[in-house]
Amino acid sequence: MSSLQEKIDEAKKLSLQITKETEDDRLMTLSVGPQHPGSGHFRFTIKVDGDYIVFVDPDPGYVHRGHEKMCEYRNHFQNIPHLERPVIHDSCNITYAYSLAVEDLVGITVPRRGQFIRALASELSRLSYTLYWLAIYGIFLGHSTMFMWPAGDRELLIDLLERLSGARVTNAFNIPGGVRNDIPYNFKEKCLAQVNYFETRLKEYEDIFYNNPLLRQRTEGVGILTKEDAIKLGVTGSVLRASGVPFDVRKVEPYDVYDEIEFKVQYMKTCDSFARAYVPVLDMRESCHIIRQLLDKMPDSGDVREKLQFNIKSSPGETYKRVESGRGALGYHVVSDGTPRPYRVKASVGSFRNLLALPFLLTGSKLGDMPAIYWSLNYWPVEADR
Amino acid sequence: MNTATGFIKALESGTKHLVLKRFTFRYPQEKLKFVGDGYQFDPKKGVGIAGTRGRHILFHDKCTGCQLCAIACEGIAEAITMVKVDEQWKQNKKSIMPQIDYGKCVFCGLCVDACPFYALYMTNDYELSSFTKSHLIYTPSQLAVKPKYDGEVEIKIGSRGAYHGR
Amino acid sequence: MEKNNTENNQTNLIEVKEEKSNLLSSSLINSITTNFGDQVKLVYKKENRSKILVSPENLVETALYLRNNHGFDHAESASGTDYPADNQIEINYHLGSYSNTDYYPYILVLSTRVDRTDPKSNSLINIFPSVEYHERETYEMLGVFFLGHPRNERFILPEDWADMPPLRKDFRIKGR
Amino acid sequence: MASLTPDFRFGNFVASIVWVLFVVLALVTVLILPIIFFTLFYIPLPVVDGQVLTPYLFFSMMVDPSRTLPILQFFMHTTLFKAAVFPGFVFAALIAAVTIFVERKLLAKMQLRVGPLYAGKVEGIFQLLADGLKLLTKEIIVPSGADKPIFWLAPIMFVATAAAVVALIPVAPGWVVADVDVGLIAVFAILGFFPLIALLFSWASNSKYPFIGGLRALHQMIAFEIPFFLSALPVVLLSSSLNLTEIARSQYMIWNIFLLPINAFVFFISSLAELERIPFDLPEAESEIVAGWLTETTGMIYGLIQLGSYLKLYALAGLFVILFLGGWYGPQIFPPELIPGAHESNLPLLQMLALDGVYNAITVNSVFWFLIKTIFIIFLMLVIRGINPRIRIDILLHTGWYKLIVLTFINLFVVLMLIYGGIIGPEGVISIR
Repeated sequence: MSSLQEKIDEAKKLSLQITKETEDDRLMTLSVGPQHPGSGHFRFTIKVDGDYIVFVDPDPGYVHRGHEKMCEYRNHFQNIPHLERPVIHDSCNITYAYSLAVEDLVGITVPRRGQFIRALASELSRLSYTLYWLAIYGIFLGHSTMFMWPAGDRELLIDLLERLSGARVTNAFNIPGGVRNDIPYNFKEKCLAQVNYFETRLKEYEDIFYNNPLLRQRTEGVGILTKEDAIKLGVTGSVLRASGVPFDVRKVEPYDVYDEIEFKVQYMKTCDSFARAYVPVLDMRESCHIIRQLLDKMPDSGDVREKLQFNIKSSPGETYKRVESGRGALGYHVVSDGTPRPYRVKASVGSFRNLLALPFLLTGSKLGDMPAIYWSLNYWPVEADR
Repeated sequence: MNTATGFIKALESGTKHLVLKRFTFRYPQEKLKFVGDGYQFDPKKGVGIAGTRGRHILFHDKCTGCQLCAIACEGIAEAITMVKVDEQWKQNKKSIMPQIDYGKCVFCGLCVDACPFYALYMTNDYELSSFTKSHLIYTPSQLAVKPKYDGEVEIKIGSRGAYHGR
Repeated sequence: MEKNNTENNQTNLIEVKEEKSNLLSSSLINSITTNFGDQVKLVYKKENRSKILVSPENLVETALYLRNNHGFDHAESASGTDYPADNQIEINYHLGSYSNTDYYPYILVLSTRVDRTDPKSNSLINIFPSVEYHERETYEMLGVFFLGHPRNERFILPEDWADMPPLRKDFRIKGR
Repeated sequence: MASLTPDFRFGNFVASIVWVLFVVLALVTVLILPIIFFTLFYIPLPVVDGQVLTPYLFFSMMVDPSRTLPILQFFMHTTLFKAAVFPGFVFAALIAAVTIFVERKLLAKMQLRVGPLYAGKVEGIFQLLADGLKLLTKEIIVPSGADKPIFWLAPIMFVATAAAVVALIPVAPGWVVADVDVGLIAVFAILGFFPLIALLFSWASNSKYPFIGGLRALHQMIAFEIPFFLSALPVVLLSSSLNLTEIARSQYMIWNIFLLPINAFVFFISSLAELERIPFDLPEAESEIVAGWLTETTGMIYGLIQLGSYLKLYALAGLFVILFLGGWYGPQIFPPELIPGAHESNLPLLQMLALDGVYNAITVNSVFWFLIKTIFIIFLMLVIRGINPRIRIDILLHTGWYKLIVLTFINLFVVLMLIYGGIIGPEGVISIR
C-alpha cells in the first residue's frame, strides 16, 4: 500500500518536474555575438519568451588587450599610440584625456595655440566617431542608405584629420605637452568649407532617417530610461543627455579653451531610443559651431607644443582628468610614483558605464527592439573592453 | 498626414541624391593628394611639420646610429632594429642604421620625433603590401630610396555635392 | 635595502597635499571631517577633485553619508591599485553627482585599503548601483572580493583564465 | 602586376585550358553525340512546312535563310518555348538579373557610391555573372542535424514556385504560359506556398535563427495575405472575370488605378510585404536574427533563393501592372513591318532581317508597354528599399490586421455601392468597355 503511495508521489514529482522543464522550454536562449551581425566585438546572451526578452547577460571581453596593464610598462609618450587603439575613430579624445592627466602630474601648461589645435582635433575626431556610430545605427535598423551617407561624409572629416595629423584614424596627435605639429598651410579655409558643407548634410539625415515615420515607430517610446534610472545607473554622454540631464564635461568642467567657446548642452527629455539616437545629431551641430569658433579665435602664431623630454619624470601623486568624448565622459585616473612610467592607469570610459543600462533596458522589450536599444546606448565594445 | 509628409520628404531626399556626384574615387587610377612630402620633425623647435605618415625615409649622410628611434619604438611597436651597414660615414662610427619592419610599424611617427639629426622622416608612400612578411622588412638601403607618389585628387565641394576631383 | 627604499616610495604616495584650495572642496571636506573625525583621512584636495581614505569598515557608512547628504549619486569608476610594498590594495571609487548641479564638475575619490593577501571589501552596490560592473572588473583584475556583490565572477578576461589577477604588480608581462 | 602569385606560369595556364578543351571534345564525340542520335531516333519529330524536322534538315535550315523563319515561328508557338523561354522562365530570369543589377547600381547612386564596377569593364555589367559563378563554385554546407531531403529540396521548390507564378502572368495578348480561367486565384494560391517553404526550410536547417525567421515569415504572410487578396477583389468585380488576360483587356479605356487608387496602394504595400523587401524584410532581419531563414544557406542554395525571390518580384510587379496599370495597353509606336516592303520582296536575306512572319507589331508593342510599366513598378520598389528602415514585427502585424484589412473592406463596399449605383462597372456612367 505504502509502496503504491510512494509510486504515486514519485510520479507526481516527476510530472511536476516535467511541467517545470516544459515551462523552461518556453524560453529560447539566443547568443547575440561575437559573430552576430548585430553585436560588434561583444556578446550577450538573451533568453526570449516568444518575442519578449526576459533575460540578458552581457559578456564583454572579446577584444580586451590589457590596455591598463600595458601602460605600466611604457612611458607617457610611448603610451599614446596604444592608448588610442580602443577607439581609433575617436583617437584624439582618448589621448586628450591622458595628455591632460600627464600634464597635470608633470605640472606644465600647453601653449595657447596648441590648446586650440588639440580642441579642434578632438572636435573633428568626435564628429567622425559620431558619424561612424550613426552609420551603424542606420544599418542596425535596416536602413542601408543611412549606413552609406554618414560613412561617406565621414571622409570629409577624416580628410581634415589626415591633413592635420598625417594619419587617417590612428592620429597620435594629442600628446602630453600639446600637439605634434602645427596646422598645415591653407587648412583653415579647407576646414571651414568642409565643415560647413557637412552641416548641410545633417538636414538630409533628418529627412531620410529621423523624420521617417517607420523609424519613429520603431524608436519612439522604446527602451525608456527615466532620469532617475539614468542617474542611478551612472550612464553618461548622449544616453544621459537623452534622459534629461544636461551634463557635458566640456560645459561643466571646461578644460583647455572650452570656457571661451559658446555652445549649448543639447539634451532631450523623452528618454527613449529616439532621443538617444537624436542627441548625437544635435551634438554634431554644436560641434560644427564649436569648430568654427575655434578656427576664428585661434591665435595666428605661437608655439603648439611644450617641449618635454621623451622620458619625462612626473612628480609622485595621482590625478583624475576627464574629457567629453563621443561616448560621454572619458576619465583617466593616473597614479605616478616619480618614475617616467605611470604606476597605474585606470580609464573610466563611457561605453563601459553605459553597458550597465543594456540589461536594464533590454529586459522586457521585444526582440525586434534589440538593435534599436543596444546601439542607441552609444556603446563601443572595443573601448569597453580596453 | 504627418506620416505621409514624412515619407514624401524621405523620398524627395533619396531621389535628390540620384543626381549628386558620387563621392568615391577609383583608387588605383586616382590617388589622394597629400599636403606635404610626409611628416617631418624639427628638433630645434620641437614641433613637427604636417604631412602624411607613410613609410620612412632615412638619410644615410645624417644618421649617427644613436638608436634613439629604436628606443622610442621599443614600447610601441618594436619595429625598429639597428643593423650593421657596409657603408663608412664619418658621423656613424658604429656603422649601424635602423631597419624597419612594416609588419609591426603602427605609423605613429614618434621615431621621427625622437631623431635629433634630421635623419629620419616619413614620406607619402603608404602602399607597402607584399606577398611575404619578409618583404615588409625594409633595410637601411631600401629606406634611403625616395618614393615616387603622385596623387592628384582631393575633396572639392561643388553645386552637386562634395566629390573627389583634380 | 632596496626593498625598504621602494616601501618608502609607496608610503609617500599617501601624503596630504594642500594644493589650490577650492571653496567646494573645503566645504565638502569640512562636512566630512566634522561628521567622521579621524575615521576619514584626507589624501589630497585640488580644484574639483579630492580624495579621502577610509578604513574598510567605514566605507559603506561614508558612502551612504556622501550619497544622502551631498548628492553623490553615481560612481564614474571603481578601480584598484596594487601596492605590494605596503601589502595593500587600494580601492578607489570616483564619485560624481548628476542630481546636485553644484557638484557637476566635482569628483570625490573615496578610497580604502585592504589587505593584499586576502582582499575583501564591502560592496557599494546597494548604495551606488552603477558600480556593479566596475566592482566585477576589479574583482577579476585585482582579486578583491566584494562582500555583498551578487556576481563576483569573470567578466572581461577569457573564460579559461586560470592565472593570477592580471593587474597585480607581480603579474609580469612576457618579455618585460 | 602584383596580382599574380610568384609561382604562376602562363604556359601551364594555356596547357590546362587546352587539356580541358580536349577532354570536352573527346567526351562529346564518344558519348554525347551517340546518345543524342539514339534518342532522336525514337522520339516523334514535328512537321514544319510539310517536312519532318530531322536533325539534318534542322541544321540545313539553320544555314538557309529562307527556311529559318518558319522554324522560328514554329518553335515560338510551342508550349515548351513559352514555358521555358519567352514569357516564362528565361525571360523572367533575365528581368530578375537586370533588376538585381539595376538595384545595385541605383542604390549605389542614391547612397553616393559606385556599386559594381570592375567585372565587365563597363560599370560592372558582368557582376551578376561573376557572382553567379562564385556561388556555383562555393561549397554547400549542410548543418549537422539538418533534415537533409527538405534542406536540399526547399530552394528548388522556391524557384519552381516562383516560376509557377511567372507562368500565370500574361505579357501580351496570347502570350502567357498558362491561360487559366481562375488566373488570379491561382496566383494567390501559389503565392501561399512561399511561407510554407520558408518555414520548412528554416525547420529543416535545425538552427534557432532560421526558426525565428521562418515563424516571422509565416506571421507576415498570414497578416498580409488577406488585404492582398481583398485589394484585388474590386478589380475582379469591375472586369467580371478572374482571367488575367481578360482583366487586362477590360482596362482598354481606363486603367483601374484611376478608379481604385486606394486598392492599388494597399496591393503595392502588401506585395512589398509578400516579397519580404526592405521595410518588411523581417524574416531576414540581419541585425536581429542574423539572416533569418537564410542563415544556414550557402553557395548555390542561397543563389537559387535569391533568383526565386527576384522572379517573384518580377511576377508581382507584372501582376500589379495587369491589375491596375492597364496591362499591355499603350499607344502603338512600333511600325506594322520592321522593314517596309520586305514581305512583298522575294529577297530572303531582307525577309530574315525584317523577321517576316515572326514580327508582330501589336505583340511587340504590348510587350514593350508591359515591360515599361513593370520596370516602373520595380523601380518604385527599389527606391522604397533605399529610403526606409526595417519595420518591427508588432507594427507590421498591426498594420496588416487593423489598417490594411479595414481599408480594403471599406474600399470593397464603396466599389460595390458604386457598381450598384451604376456609376462605374460594365454598365456604369464611367463606362469601362
